[in-house]
Amino acid sequence: MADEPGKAKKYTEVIWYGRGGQGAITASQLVAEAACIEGYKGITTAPSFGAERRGAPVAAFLRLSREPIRIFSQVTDPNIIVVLDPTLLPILDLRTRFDKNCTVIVNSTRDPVELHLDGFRKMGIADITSVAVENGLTIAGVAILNTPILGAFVRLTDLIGMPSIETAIKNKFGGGKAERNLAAARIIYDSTRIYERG
Amino acid sequence: MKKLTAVTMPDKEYMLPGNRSCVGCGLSIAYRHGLKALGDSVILTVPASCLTVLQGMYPVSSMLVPCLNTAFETTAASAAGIRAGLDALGKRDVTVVGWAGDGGTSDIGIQALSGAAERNTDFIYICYDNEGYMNTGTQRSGSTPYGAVTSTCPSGKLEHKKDMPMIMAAHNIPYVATVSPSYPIDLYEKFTTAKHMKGTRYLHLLIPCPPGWGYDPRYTVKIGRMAVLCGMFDLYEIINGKLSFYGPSLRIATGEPREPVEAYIRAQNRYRDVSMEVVEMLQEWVDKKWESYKKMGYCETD
Amino acid sequence: MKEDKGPTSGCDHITASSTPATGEGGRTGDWRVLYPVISRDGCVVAKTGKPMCYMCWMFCPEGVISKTVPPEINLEYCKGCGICAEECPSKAITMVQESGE
Amino acid sequence: MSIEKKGDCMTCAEKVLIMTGNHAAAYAVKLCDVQVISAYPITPQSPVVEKLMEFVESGEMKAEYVAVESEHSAITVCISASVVGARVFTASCANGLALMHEMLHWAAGTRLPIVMAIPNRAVAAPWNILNDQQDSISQRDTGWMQIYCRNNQEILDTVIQAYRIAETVMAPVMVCYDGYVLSHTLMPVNMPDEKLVREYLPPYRPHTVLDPKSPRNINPVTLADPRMNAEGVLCHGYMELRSLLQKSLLGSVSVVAEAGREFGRIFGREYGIYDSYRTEDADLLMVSIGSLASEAMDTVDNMRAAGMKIGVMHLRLYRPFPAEVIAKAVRETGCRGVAVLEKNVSYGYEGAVCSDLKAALFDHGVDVFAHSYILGLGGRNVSVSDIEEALNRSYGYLEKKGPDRIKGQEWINCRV
Repeated sequence: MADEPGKAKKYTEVIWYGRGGQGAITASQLVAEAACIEGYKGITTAPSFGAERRGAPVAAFLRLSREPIRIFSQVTDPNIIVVLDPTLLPILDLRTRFDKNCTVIVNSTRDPVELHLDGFRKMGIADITSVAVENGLTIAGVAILNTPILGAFVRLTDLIGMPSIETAIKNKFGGGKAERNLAAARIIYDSTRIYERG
Repeated sequence: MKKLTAVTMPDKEYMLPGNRSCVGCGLSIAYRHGLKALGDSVILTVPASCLTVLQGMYPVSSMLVPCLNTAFETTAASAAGIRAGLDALGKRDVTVVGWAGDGGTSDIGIQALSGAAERNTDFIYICYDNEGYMNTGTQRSGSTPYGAVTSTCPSGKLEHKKDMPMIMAAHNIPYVATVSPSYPIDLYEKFTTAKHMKGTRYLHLLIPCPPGWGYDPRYTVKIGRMAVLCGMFDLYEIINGKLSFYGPSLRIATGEPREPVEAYIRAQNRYRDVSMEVVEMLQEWVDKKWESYKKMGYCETD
Repeated sequence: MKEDKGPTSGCDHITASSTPATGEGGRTGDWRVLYPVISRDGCVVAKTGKPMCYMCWMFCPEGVISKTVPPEINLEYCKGCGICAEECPSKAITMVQESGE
Repeated sequence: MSIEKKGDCMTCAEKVLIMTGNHAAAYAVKLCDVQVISAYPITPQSPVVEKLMEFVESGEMKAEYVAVESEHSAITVCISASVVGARVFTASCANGLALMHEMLHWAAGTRLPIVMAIPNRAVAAPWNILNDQQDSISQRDTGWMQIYCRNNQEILDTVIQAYRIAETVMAPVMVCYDGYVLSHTLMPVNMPDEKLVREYLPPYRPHTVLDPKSPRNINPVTLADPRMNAEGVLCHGYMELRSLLQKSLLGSVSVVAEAGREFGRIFGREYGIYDSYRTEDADLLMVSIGSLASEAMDTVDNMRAAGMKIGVMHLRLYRPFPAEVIAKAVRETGCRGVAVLEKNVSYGYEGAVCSDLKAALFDHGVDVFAHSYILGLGGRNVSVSDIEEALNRSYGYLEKKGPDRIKGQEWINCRV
């Protein structure tokens, strides 16, 4: 688990960042579905509250626990941060806002130093956009990143197994669409580069 | 079809005597015959109005039809709810009727009415227009005509009345008709036509009101006739967008001269102090209205 | 001493719901200042023996005039508006001052 | 009941689905075989009615859906459809609920068992679309019952119970849950079996029906004093009819308790008038309505770990106010003080729940202090530590005596 000694957190907390339409909220919900399949008793996920606009930065929050979750406040101190769109990184300023013990997952072709994200305990980087495009996951020319990024999430966090994620994806998308999403998620699972602090 | 006359109109009274309507009430005449035409399988909904008073206080009702009293601005919404409830319970044969005054229709109730008409809700809406808030002491409404004195325009109203039937016609509903209690046969027939149609049907009744308009109650029917003959109020129906005039209004449309409005105005105390200028303004309003009927092609004879 | 406030209401309604009856507003004939008198001889229907008029029945706001030959007026509820007299095509109805007693 | 019991149903195999609070409300409405739905969209309520529209259009639900032009019309449609004899549903919040205000009185005064879902939202001005409970609290005097929920399972279960309660008491019920906080948060929800719901909730039988076969004039002008009908029976005046509403509401606390108990028997999740968490031996009680009471459980765990004896009481039923039940429950904990945390203010005084609770404690001779804390207005984030701050402030008053225990209401995490 992502919890560090001395940081007595009851729940695993995740923030998903993306732009409206990229699928940050859906990605969080798919993990929630998968967690339900795996019998987690505590699962909550919500978008950042308020009006959402296409293109604008959005956030989704996820809490997971083997015990029921009783709080619904927005996550401010996450264990895991997922960034679907690398162009958000300068705005998000993760290094100054969040604890270095976080696990960070970024859609990018670069490495942590180039992204100015060195220093986080654990990082996973994958070229989600290319894989999404290669697998035909686009709507109106925009790459849909919500399913491929789950491959990286599973690989990095060890919270959910790939089979439950696959079931969640199949439940959400039917037929060939599900297959393309599954294929992309599997490719990312295998191709995610993992960086850990020494 | 056998021609309808007083003799062939149904005898059964749905409005019971000994009710609280004013002496010489024009609404009572329209209500009596309207209910006859609507028949037995009907549910009414009525907002705050003279009709609330006519229908009587708990626990006694002065009519043989069921009615739900509702808030001032809600007649059309209330009718929509009755319709939805009946449909959900499979009682599609019951006719739903909202019956409201001109304030309840053209002022506070226009939002709900416009919404229901846009949805083409299956009900009949009846606006009885006595040209002001007559139940509460004669205040002005959007339907009060130019020059008329009310308790909230003591020097006479400075705006012309709102053309509610045409506003409803602009909603493209299947049926819009204007009715006067001075022409009960026409009234009965239009109610009957409306009853046999589906969708939103709108009937606009000009109702002479002895206390509100200021005339001897015995003249209610006469005043109503004068309004039609001078062209202040016109009898027509619009079925699926096609307008046709009735009786005296048809004669005017086909070339008979209108009576001057002055006699109609001078017969009512609400216009007591109006100058000739106001009379001319009203005459001009009537003339222009008829000009526009012509331009719209309503006066063509075929 | 306890003031007598009258009897307790005895119905089982939880919603105000009225049932129909004539005379909801009381004996509205009491509102009348003038009362209508129909002249048997002057009435079109009585004169001709044909059921062809009934203008008084049609225009009565109260529904208190019968569709009979000749028409009869229920004076218990007639409010005395005089519309029947005004609309009678043969002027067979006259409005007469109530005695005041 | 407590949240930990979730999914422990002994009598039925329930499917667990991940859903928002809004969808939980919509699924409950479907399970209750509601016949007429009328609503007007407002954030954050819209997903409730969007989901219902989906059910109706797909034929999953046999209901008339009236897409009206305002909230005022939405509640009016529900009122008249209910008088005809249909089971009805609406949902609204914030300014939409305020627009309904007039008709809320009509609904209660006509004694109609309407159920309305309210994802609580702040009322303008200034504009704010986020959560607090000012909207439903502002409607507390309309004759509607109000039940508050702590999570999505409670929303689903409470809507089902609400119909049973409403149709027994013959009064309308608001099912209130925090907007966004619950309305837009997905969590696991056990889906009750529809056959069992039908067993729990018999078909609606109206007491007074609009029907051409028996013409009645409903809600006519009613005099102050009783009046005779045509058969010579003395019928109620306005005051008698209003008194009957009040009597029914006051007597409905046991109906709510019975509905919650019976729900537990059939579905394995029992509900009461209030919920308590670690209240035994508590010196201080945190009292609240809605999701705050859930979050406070985590706060209290932390504070208990630090040696502070604090418990949580969630007032599930707010109207009618279960004064006797609550006063007794507070007395039985043996606590010395109560901190009422709420997302509403009776402007010019204090939190509304606090005032009501104080009156109950006073009437029943429970000699503890009650402090009012306002927090989370207009969606201001409420963290476990915000709740802790309020509780710490009141904890400091436990040793004080007499008038020293009294203090004015305070706003938490408010920077003026």
